[in-house]
Amino acid sequence: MPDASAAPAVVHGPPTTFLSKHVFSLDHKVIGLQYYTLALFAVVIGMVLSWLMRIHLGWTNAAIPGLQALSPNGAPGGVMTPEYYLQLMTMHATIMVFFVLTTAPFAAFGNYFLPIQVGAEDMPFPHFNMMSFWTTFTAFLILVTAFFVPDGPPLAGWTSYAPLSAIGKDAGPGQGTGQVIWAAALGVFCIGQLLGSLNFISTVLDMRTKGMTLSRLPVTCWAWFITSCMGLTAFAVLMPATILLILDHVAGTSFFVPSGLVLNDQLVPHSGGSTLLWQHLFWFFGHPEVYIAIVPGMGIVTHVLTTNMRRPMLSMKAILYSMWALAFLSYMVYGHHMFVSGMNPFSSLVFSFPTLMITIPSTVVVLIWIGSLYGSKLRINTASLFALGFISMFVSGGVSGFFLAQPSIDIMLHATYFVVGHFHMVMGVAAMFGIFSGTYFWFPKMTGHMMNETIGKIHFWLTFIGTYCIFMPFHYLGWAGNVRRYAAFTDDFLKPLIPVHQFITIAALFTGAVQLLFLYNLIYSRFRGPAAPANPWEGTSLEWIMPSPPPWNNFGGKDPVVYHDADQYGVKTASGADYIMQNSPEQALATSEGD
Amino acid sequence: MATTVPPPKIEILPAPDRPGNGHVGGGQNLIPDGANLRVAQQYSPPASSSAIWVGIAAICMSFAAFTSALIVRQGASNDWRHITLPSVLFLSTLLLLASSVTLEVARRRVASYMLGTDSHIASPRLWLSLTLGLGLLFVAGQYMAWLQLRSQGLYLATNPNSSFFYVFTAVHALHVLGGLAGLLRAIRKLGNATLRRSTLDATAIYWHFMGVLWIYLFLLLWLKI
Amino acid sequence: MGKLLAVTIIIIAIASAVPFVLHTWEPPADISTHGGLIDEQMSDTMIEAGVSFLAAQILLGIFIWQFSKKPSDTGKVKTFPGGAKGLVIAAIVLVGVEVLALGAFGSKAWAAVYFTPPAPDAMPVQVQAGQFAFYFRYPGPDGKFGPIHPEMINEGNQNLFGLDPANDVESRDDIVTAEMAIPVNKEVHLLMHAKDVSHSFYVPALRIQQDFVPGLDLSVHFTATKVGQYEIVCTQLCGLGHYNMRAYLKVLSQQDFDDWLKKQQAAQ
Amino acid sequence: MTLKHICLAAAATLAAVTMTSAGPGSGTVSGKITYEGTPAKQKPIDMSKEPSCAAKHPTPITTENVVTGPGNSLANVVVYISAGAPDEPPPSESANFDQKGCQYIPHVLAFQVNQELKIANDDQTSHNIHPLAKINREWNKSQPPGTPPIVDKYDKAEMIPVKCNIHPWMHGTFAVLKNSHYAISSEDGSFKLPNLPPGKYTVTAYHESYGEKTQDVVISGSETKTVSFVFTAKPY
Repeated sequence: MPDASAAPAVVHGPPTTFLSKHVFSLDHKVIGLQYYTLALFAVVIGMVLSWLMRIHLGWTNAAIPGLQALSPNGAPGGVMTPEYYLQLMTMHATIMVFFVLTTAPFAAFGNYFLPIQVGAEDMPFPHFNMMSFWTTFTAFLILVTAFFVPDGPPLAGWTSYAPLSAIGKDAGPGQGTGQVIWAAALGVFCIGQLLGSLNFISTVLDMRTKGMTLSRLPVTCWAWFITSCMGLTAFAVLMPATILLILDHVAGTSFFVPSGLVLNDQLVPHSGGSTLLWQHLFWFFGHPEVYIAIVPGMGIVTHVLTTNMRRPMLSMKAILYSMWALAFLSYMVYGHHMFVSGMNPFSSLVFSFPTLMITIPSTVVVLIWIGSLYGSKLRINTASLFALGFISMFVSGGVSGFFLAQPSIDIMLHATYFVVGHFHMVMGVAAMFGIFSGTYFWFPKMTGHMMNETIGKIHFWLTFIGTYCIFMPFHYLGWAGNVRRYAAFTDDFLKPLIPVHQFITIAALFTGAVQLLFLYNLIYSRFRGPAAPANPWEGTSLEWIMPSPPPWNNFGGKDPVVYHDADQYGVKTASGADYIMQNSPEQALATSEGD
Repeated sequence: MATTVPPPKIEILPAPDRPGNGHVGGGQNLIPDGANLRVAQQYSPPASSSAIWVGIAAICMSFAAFTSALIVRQGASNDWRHITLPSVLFLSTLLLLASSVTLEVARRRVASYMLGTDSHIASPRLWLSLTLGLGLLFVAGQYMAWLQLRSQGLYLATNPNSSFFYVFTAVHALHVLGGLAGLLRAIRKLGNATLRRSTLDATAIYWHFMGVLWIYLFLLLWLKI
Repeated sequence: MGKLLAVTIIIIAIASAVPFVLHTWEPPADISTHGGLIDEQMSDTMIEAGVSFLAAQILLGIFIWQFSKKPSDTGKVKTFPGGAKGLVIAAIVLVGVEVLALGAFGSKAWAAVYFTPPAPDAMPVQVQAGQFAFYFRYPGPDGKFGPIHPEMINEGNQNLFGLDPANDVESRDDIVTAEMAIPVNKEVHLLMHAKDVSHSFYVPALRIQQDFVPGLDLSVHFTATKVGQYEIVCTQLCGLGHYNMRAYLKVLSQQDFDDWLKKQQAAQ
Repeated sequence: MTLKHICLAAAATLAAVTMTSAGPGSGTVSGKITYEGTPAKQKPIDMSKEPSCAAKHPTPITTENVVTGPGNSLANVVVYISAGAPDEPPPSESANFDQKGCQYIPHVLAFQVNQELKIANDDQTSHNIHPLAKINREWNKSQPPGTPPIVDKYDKAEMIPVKCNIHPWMHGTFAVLKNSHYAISSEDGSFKLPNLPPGKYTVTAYHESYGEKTQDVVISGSETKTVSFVFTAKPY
């Protein structure tokens, strides 16, 4: 059993100055909020970029007012140039994947609630934790500077396939300085996430309070733990890749650029590099990254649902093992991104089967969720609505995996909007719903104020319907062979599809605008929302035993002692409550379940 | 110095039954469990001693990626020219290995100091500083190796083998510098009697790992696979 | 509100499935000999995926409808009959069998495309992808492609393949075109060369998509079975003109093809 | 007398000077550009990738890097005074470069250092203008249909190959020159450099495929000197 006296390696006192309280804080809670704010900034930028892209795709030669001021070369007279479209696309993807989907559900909520839920005063290495945020923040700044260099951001997409990404400015606008900035930003980002993962893992391993055995950890902790294990290995592989890419740019090495390439009738001064090397390194990171984005969401949704269903999941073990299986498989399947990349066709098959296998753990999780709904006393609130929406989105995005996992079908659907629809549904929207669910669920704890439920519900309904209107049609487009990453649709077989794009654009503008409700709710409730009780949702895990918001040292200096797992819902107790907090020695009289 | 260290009140704590807590590396053969040690009653959380392995795992992943890059790149085309490694590398390798030995000695001295059998803080500090010095010499050696290559006209971009050589040695040297920072920290903490066994152990594990990693890289670059 | 959510989910699920059922948006009709297997595979997968999609969404809807808590509800929570074990086993067995079947049949389709060598009498055509156009080369009467000299590539004078007819005899009769023409019902062996960055060769009607890998010349082979004009598009992000990178594929009768080739040769 | 007046006066005198130099006391260099040997056959350009442009050319246009006329005459040769004449301020009117039917018009555009350069897109498709400048700043801008012309200028003399990154066959040349004494040989290979004040000059003829040739010439008073250039053409 873990030792209760395990204190952080660096015990830090209460913050004294404004700087140490809000800026360079060692407090995991403040750092969590900092991550959340960063993600909020990033997601706004990313969303505006997607708006611009959508408008361009719907009405290619339409002048977008004000865009010329933003980028005279990118949008002469407000009409977006093809390269500017690709540059916006690259930045949209990079910002969303790294600075929203990785930071919000993992770094933000994880930082805030992981130490609390294991009953610790803080993470073992608060200084690393602080560095982790500020490195990530620096990475974000570096990335954004790409907008302000002469040729603008890179246009090679978030996958930045070599040699397009490695040759330099001759390959296209933004492929010089912009691409180097991009690579540098990612390299720095990796450092931040490695430090974070290190902290997360040792928090779970070593900082658990008395009685908090591994089997009693709330599912969210497991999700964050699994995610940090993936992050530790994935980002450790991306960083070398970015280093080599930068060297190809600035040092004239040839890691990724083969011989005999010709641009502008000039031989490219590189030789002997391997094009596929980048793809292998990138996707070895890239596929786990997808799960880094979604697994925390699965944890949050499970946590929110158990609380609101007033009953434990049918089998928490099944969910945990499934998440582990996902994490494990994610390293064996990255090749399915390269079916048509000229890999040995046999290896395509080798990668295809584990990819198909991924559907098994995913299905297990979904079935456990749905099965647990049966006979529950489901409470409908914004948090649970988004959690249920997550399940629906996860299913919708998941089934398209059936197609893309098969090389033979990938021949038709690779690099089409079918893929775009697939990953937006499953790692974009689903993860977002996880973030929303977590926000509505934990906001009272984080700020001490309740969020406005009415606005929250409106926000859910419009977002839920809106996102389906955006991303379902993507699948139809892909099915008809609509190629992705096109700045305009000039091909005869694509022209008939433009109306669909216009529909999507309208839906996107609408759904994006709806998010202003969320922003308003967030800001308004932060200051004007009614005061939140310690345990508004009648939850059992340790974050609910402390006041809202928690004091700087979480449990007021004395470590809680844990007697139960976090799933003591739907039980009969002397006090008449249908749940038992993890830290209460009280035993259930008899589970009120039939069996 | 030693006199400034207040002899703390001794109370025996049971060593908790989980990994870490000064039971890593050379720990066991120094201190029997539950022994009456100055350190035992304020062992650090084991966080550092398990985190160090987590960190090492991450570093291993990175160099695994580098290695696969090397293998793929080598097979990618026939422009691979094997470079003969600068002779100074053999020396710096020895230096790094020696530093591991001196660090182990230092750890024993620290232990015996904490045991109270040796009341002089000077000797452990000396051995730690020795390790630090050897580490610095190693980095200097790497730098000299680069100079030797330059003098042969082998630069970063000259051929893939030299590219990888510079990348590997540079990245490894950075990690070594990190280890040196750790050693400095340990020396400082030893000075003001706040050094925890687990801190020193973690630093030592990391430092030995640097040695192992270097041997691996050295062979990778030396054996013309 | 739970009931409303239940209804919404079910409606959305069904509405989403409708276009696939009605074939509102379809890939262009298959004109290749190997495409049949792929189409079969796609429709099989569509059925399995569609069923599991609808099943999951509707089940989700039903349970939300049934069990979203009414204020009055003070009853006990019940457990799903069969419990977790049933569900897990169902998931593993059903989905397991499903994906294994898919995988097995899928590999058959894949093998048909990639594991069969081109016929010895297949007609060789070389395609070079560059920013941002495809160019094609036919070996000419001597049946040999002249070597490519990258340093001699000059788009200004349309020496697109960097040929050196002055020194390479094979190059002199090579026929370079900007559109691809092939005879119907004759196997074509397509040799793929990338001039600058990664590109891809995608002809939906032909059920062919293959990347160009710089520094690594790949090849695909196929047989077109229907005369007509089709589009070749690039599907691998290759730069600012990516969206505009395309060429036309003309499938002609043997007679028309020979005439076309003569005409092109005259124009060289 | 305000500053304005001074400027006006200065301008007037300057104008006067140029007038006189352009007057009867000035000579002319004229001549013909020819080639020997067999030039490479100009290949037809297949624009099928860009249907909107292909439609504009019922008979496919050919490449323009070697344009010849009757009697071995060579067109599109830039003839200019490379030495002997003083650098001149740029004229006020702009040099216009059009993209019509996925073709650069003119194929060779000569203009002066710091002279305004206007690039227009008359097509229904996006173009990407990429002047491969070595001495000047290299840039690369796309121009969607219906957008205003790109306006730019070059501050150093240079022969700049121009290409469209979207349509690989579109190639042209910018000849950025120090003074106004230049001409581009016409279909019949003839050119004419008028208004040369007396002096010793170096005449340079530049052809995008055949490189450049120079000759010295002395102008004394109002005479017309004939200078001819012969380039050697290669079949491949």
